[in-house]
Amino acid sequence: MSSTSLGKAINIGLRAAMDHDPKVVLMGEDIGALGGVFRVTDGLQKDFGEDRVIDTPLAESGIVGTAVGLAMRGYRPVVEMQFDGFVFPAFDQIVTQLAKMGNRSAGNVRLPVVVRIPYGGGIGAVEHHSESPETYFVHTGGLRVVSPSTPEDAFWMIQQAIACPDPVVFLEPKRRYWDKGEVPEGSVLRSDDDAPRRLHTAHVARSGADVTMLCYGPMVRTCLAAAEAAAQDGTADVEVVDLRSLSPLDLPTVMASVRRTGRAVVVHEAPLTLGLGAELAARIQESCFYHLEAPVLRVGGFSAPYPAAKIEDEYLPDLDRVLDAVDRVLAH
Amino acid sequence: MSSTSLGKAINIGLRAAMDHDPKVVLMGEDIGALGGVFRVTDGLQKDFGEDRVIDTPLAESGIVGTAVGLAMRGYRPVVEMQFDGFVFPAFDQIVTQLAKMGNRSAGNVRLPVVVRIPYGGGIGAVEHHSESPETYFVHTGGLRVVSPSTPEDAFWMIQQAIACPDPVVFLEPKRRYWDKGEVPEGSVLRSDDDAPRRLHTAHVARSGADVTMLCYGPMVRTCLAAAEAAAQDGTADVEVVDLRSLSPLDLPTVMASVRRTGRAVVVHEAPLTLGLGAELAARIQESCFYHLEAPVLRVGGFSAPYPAAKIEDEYLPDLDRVLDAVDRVLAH
Amino acid sequence: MPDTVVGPAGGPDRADQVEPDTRTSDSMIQMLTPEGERLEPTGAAAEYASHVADVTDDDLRGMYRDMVIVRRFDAEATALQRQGELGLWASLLGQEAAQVGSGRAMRSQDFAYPTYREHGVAWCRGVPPKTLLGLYRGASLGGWDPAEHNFALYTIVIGSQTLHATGYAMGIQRDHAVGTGEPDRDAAVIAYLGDGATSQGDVSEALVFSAVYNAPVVFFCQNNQWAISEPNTRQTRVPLYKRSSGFGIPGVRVDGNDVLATLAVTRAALERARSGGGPTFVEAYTYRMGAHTTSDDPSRYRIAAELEEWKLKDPIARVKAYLARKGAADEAFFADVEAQAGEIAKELRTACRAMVDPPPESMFDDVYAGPHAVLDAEREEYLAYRAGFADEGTHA
Amino acid sequence: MPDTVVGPAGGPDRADQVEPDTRTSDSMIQMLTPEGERLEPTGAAAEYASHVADVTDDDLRGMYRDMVIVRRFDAEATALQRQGELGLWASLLGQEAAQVGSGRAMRSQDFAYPTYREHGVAWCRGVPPKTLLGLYRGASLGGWDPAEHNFALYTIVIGSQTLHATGYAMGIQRDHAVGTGEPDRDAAVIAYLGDGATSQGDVSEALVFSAVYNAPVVFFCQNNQWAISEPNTRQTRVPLYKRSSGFGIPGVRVDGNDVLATLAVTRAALERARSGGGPTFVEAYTYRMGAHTTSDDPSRYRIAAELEEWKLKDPIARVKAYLARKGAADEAFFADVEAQAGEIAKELRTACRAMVDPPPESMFDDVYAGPHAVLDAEREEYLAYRAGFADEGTHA
Ligand SMILES: Cc1ncc(C[n+]2csc(CCOP(=O)(O)OP(=O)(O)O)c2C)c(N)n1
Ligand SMILES: Cc1ncc(C[n+]2csc(CCOP(=O)(O)OP(=O)(O)O)c2C)c(N)n1
Ligand SMILES: [Mg+2]
Ligand SMILES: [Mg+2]
Repeated sequence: MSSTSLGKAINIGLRAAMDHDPKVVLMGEDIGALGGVFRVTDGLQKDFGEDRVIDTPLAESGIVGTAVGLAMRGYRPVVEMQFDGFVFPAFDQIVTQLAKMGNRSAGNVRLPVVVRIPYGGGIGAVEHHSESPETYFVHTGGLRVVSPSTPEDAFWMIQQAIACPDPVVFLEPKRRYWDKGEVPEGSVLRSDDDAPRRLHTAHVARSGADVTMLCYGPMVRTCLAAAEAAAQDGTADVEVVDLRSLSPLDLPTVMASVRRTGRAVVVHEAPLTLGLGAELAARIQESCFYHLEAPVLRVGGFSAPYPAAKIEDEYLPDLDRVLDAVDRVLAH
Repeated sequence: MSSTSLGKAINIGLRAAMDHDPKVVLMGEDIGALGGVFRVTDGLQKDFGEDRVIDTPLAESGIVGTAVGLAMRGYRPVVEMQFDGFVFPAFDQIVTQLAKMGNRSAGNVRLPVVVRIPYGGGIGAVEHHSESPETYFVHTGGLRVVSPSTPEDAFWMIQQAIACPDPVVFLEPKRRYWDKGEVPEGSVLRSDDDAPRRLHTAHVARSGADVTMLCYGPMVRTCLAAAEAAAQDGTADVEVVDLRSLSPLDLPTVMASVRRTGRAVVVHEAPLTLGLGAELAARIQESCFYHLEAPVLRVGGFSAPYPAAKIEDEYLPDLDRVLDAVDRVLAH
Repeated sequence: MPDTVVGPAGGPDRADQVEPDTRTSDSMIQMLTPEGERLEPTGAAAEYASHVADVTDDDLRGMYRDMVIVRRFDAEATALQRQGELGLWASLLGQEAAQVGSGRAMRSQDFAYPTYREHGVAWCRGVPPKTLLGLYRGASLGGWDPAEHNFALYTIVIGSQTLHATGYAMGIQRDHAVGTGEPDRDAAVIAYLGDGATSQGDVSEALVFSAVYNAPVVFFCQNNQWAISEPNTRQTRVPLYKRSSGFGIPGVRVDGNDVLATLAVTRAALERARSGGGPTFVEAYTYRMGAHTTSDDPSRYRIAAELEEWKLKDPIARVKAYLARKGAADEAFFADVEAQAGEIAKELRTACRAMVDPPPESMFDDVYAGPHAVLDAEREEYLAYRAGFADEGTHA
Repeated sequence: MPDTVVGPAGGPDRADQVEPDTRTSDSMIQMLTPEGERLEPTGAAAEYASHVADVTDDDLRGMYRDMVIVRRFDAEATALQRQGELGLWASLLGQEAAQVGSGRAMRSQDFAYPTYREHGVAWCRGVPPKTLLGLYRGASLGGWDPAEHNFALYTIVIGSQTLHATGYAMGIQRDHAVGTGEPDRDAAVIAYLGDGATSQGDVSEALVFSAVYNAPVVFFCQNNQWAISEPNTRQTRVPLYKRSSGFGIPGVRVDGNDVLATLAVTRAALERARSGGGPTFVEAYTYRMGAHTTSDDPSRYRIAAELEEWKLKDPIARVKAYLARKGAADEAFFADVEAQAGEIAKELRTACRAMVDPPPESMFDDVYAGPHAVLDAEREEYLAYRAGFADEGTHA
């Protein structure tokens, strides 16, 4: 164990996966000598060579499309989209090809492709560098979608995603790349039992009795801080559920919590309209209709393009907006 | 007035818009001599020439991208995606360029582009020809999204969409192209007052007291039939709301209905997970918490790729599945 | 750093960089005239002649047989669509030589990525014709195991398969199955595409990737003159075989109605790929003699005279004429081929009619390799709902 | 049927179709050597010389002035980023001649579509430098009115603007503002792109559309040798100016560090476009002398010697040497230019520091031109929420 940043944890996880399975190849723009703009692939080309850490032409559809072909030849490509806003040129390949192949081939073709996307805002970037595109992928059958919130999860989950026989969209909370945590460096995922948690399980990051707060990726830290603040205030005892997996959702964990607390708030950076909060609210009100003391509330980005960096803090859910929702859900 | 098919109603609406405004140009694959694979643009190239009805190269990103440029030069392009499944190569241009331009240019650049998409299943087609991609667009701030369900609405709404200064995704319920109805041929939309309804209003297609059924596009006919069946059965008096506009949603109409009935069912062909039903359920449980007698139920396609035609009837919500939901929502 | 098997070395580009061979032949390669005369190979064709020097009369009879069979079962499929047995059919009529010539150029270890029209290539890859019907009948979204035939599923989203082909070829490189000189080891990929497809961004990106990595892939573009209703002029203003040279990939135009020339040119391109020479773009100049699909009505956009003109260049007639003139086949042979083709068509008809619909719950199958709690729950609910019907009878 | 102003006539394609002129010059066009000697125009350069025959010493001094100014304010912006005043800056260092040469080639009615690095072009279009800072400061997503300067907003999604440019050019055709011969009426579009951008599908599609419609657009590719950390070899294995010929578009490589040659080549291409000659692809061969952006660390991927080599080809130094040698400018002139540049940089610094943040609720502005009930409600809720703070003070 050592204290490691989330970005580095993914780097170590990638290295472990590459050591473990020679079929794992990385693809992306600037992932070689530069190590990626966030240095997540730092040092890997040097150690594994240009055939396994592939600096690609500047064409995202090309990256995902060739990854499909490599996977058909038996490889396990892990592709990097440089930023969330640049996954859209690859959208067709992801939605019409990658997602559908297992089903349409009756299972004859499996595409173990991981699409890594640094996502979300809060880093003061120019436009197209702060998007939260998870809805587009969660709505698409055939994809799995996960997002770690801690270095330890990042380390294990990237390996689990790579080991998964299905395509996985791996959403990396970029503003948390520099968050530190303990990572069992030297460990390798040989079977799913090696990881502390299954890939598609949610994790109760903080137990609480009054309100269930559902979040993932970058918002987990925000929600934990809000929960602490609410506790200090004496406002409420908030349970924070780190969803970790967005497709599939770990609904048993979610519902068990809401049935206990009777109140739920969903928090994400993505625009409110048809953000994950919509699906969760719809499911909770259906599954927990008689347990709910209040409507499920949603805190999210607004249904507008991501704004200029100087005002992004007003767009993004922060401690205050989360606590405001806690107040409102308790007021019912 | 004359009895006209929905497809033809759009054709007449396009013609009226082109007569009215010389800046309206049509673009798409095979929309010229062929008149489009559904003949929606039939005869228009012959009458308006190749400069206004443009057969494009086979490249959807190119179609939308050049439409953006044409709009910047003062044109009002109406582009056709040949089928729902082929909008994805254009997704980047739609999401990162078309949707964002108004906001990022501080209103200096307006892009009155209409993206026409024949959508939905039920016509026995091969894969990629039966998709319901509305979630992808409704989740994207900066776009407007509408879908007519009748020839009359189709006739007016296409003209309203063209007159709109913002980009509009115009979803045409392809299995209903052959449905007949009265269309005021010869009418032209000169101002929004000419149309019987504003573009972004929902329409109560059938009044009822017991359950509110929310639907749009191809499902409206199915829901109306279900409502009739329920009435004949004596099961329930179902109110059918044809949403017409998906972004923005006409929430006042929705909530007014649900407050009266206390029960809501949302029906769409798109996959359940993060389909429009999710957003509507989330909003209804929040706005009508104390009016709801039962959870909002959703009936939709499954969260899997659209299946082979021989079994699509099992994938698509039909009369029985809608009625089953009515039974269940009443059972609470 | 480990050895790199792929592409040119990294490092700064220079104006004086060494350029790969990107010659384009200026004329169309032809070996059999429409009248069935074997041409003396001259000019550019000569360099390809060696690739078919080993072709015997028996081989030619085989190609003839293949072309007749695929035309026959293709016609049968069209008829089945008319009878309501298929939802749709995309006929290859007129493109038999392009498909059989290129299909026969492959070795067993090569891999093909088709569009939706490569029934002739499928035939060469050993995919039983009936297997092709599932997709068009609406009984399947695929129908065969790509790995069994080294023949990918049909691809409907125009151009996307060219990237898959390029990626597969990059895998071949990483498997060190290129340029070893071992005939059963070195492999290549052939990506089929249409003239319309050349406009799609994906196709250009496939040219970029394959050139940069020098991937063993052949882009085989059947220019059948039409993309549904749009003639070539809506996609390009120069001949399509020229498209690739600016990407650093040689392009060649072959008479796609000449099975021998197509075989030669494709063999040369595949051999170049297998031996480490990199990608090639082949434009097979041919004609879609039928409608785009059974849903299409070409009378709306093209004149009948055009078809009549192309009938004079029929890909099968010229081989028949050649074989007959040369005395390499007699009436008995031609009758036998017709009989076999008829037999195959009959089998196809029977197999099509016997095809059972997939069980509805199969729509949940294989979406994921393992459990997916949300979809699995939908499946359970669906099954329970269906079971309810069985118990109670239908509503309304 | 109305007259068609656009593109070649429809109808079936033929192998014998008439091909447009797609000549590519085999050498790089240069008029001023790195040492500042004016070359006697020979070969391909000669055909471009007429396009700068009217260039006076005064014009050259003007171009020199522009280049010094843009380099100076660009450096200032980099400094402002270091001081925390900007979130990011993409420096044009080294590309001044490519930008000023091409920017000055435009007529006022022409329209430019930049990437995110065209500060020199912006300068030529009259966009005040401070206006460029909004995006990089994070105070804006745009910053200027494109119609005011005929200069589109910066585009960050690589390649997408090339399609917008093509569409705009299609609009010009429909406005009958091409090929009329009226100098103030005929217009053209110039689309800027980088070497890396050439790999994007959108760029190839822009080549397809512009060729098919013969649209009046010039693709101006600044090959600055690098796409962030990737050298040209990751995008192509042949020189980039060759890319377009297979689309039916002539390509030309110009010394992008030679402002005169760039002016000449771009003028020729724009004039060709305006007069109805269709699109041209220009590769301006240059070098990104700085980091990709202020976030980048080039030492990780390129050697310092490369920069030293390119310093010898500096685009400003050669004009200075030429002017001085020719006696067309004296020390007073050079000092004056420096002073003016310093002044502009100072103004920029002041303006940057004075820039106020946009009001947070502006994030809801102009998303739609009219009402949008759902977003409008979010705005109301947001304002009410904010007002709550003003009343009660913040939580926690
Ligand atoms: C991305 C995409 N856009 C549109 C279509 C609809 N479509 C199907 S076939 C076709 C024409 C294809 O022409 P070409 O590439 O020449 O192939 P051909 O059908 O002539 O064999 C079109 C536009 C599609 N399948 N995919
Ligand atoms: C679609 C897309 N993918 C990735 C990026 C990230 N990115 C920004 S600049 C750049 C390199 C661009 O290189 P080039 O086109 O040569 O232009 P230059 O920066 O050298 O001027 C990349 C990959 C992007 N902006 N857009
Ligand atoms: Mg074709
Ligand atoms: Mg560059």
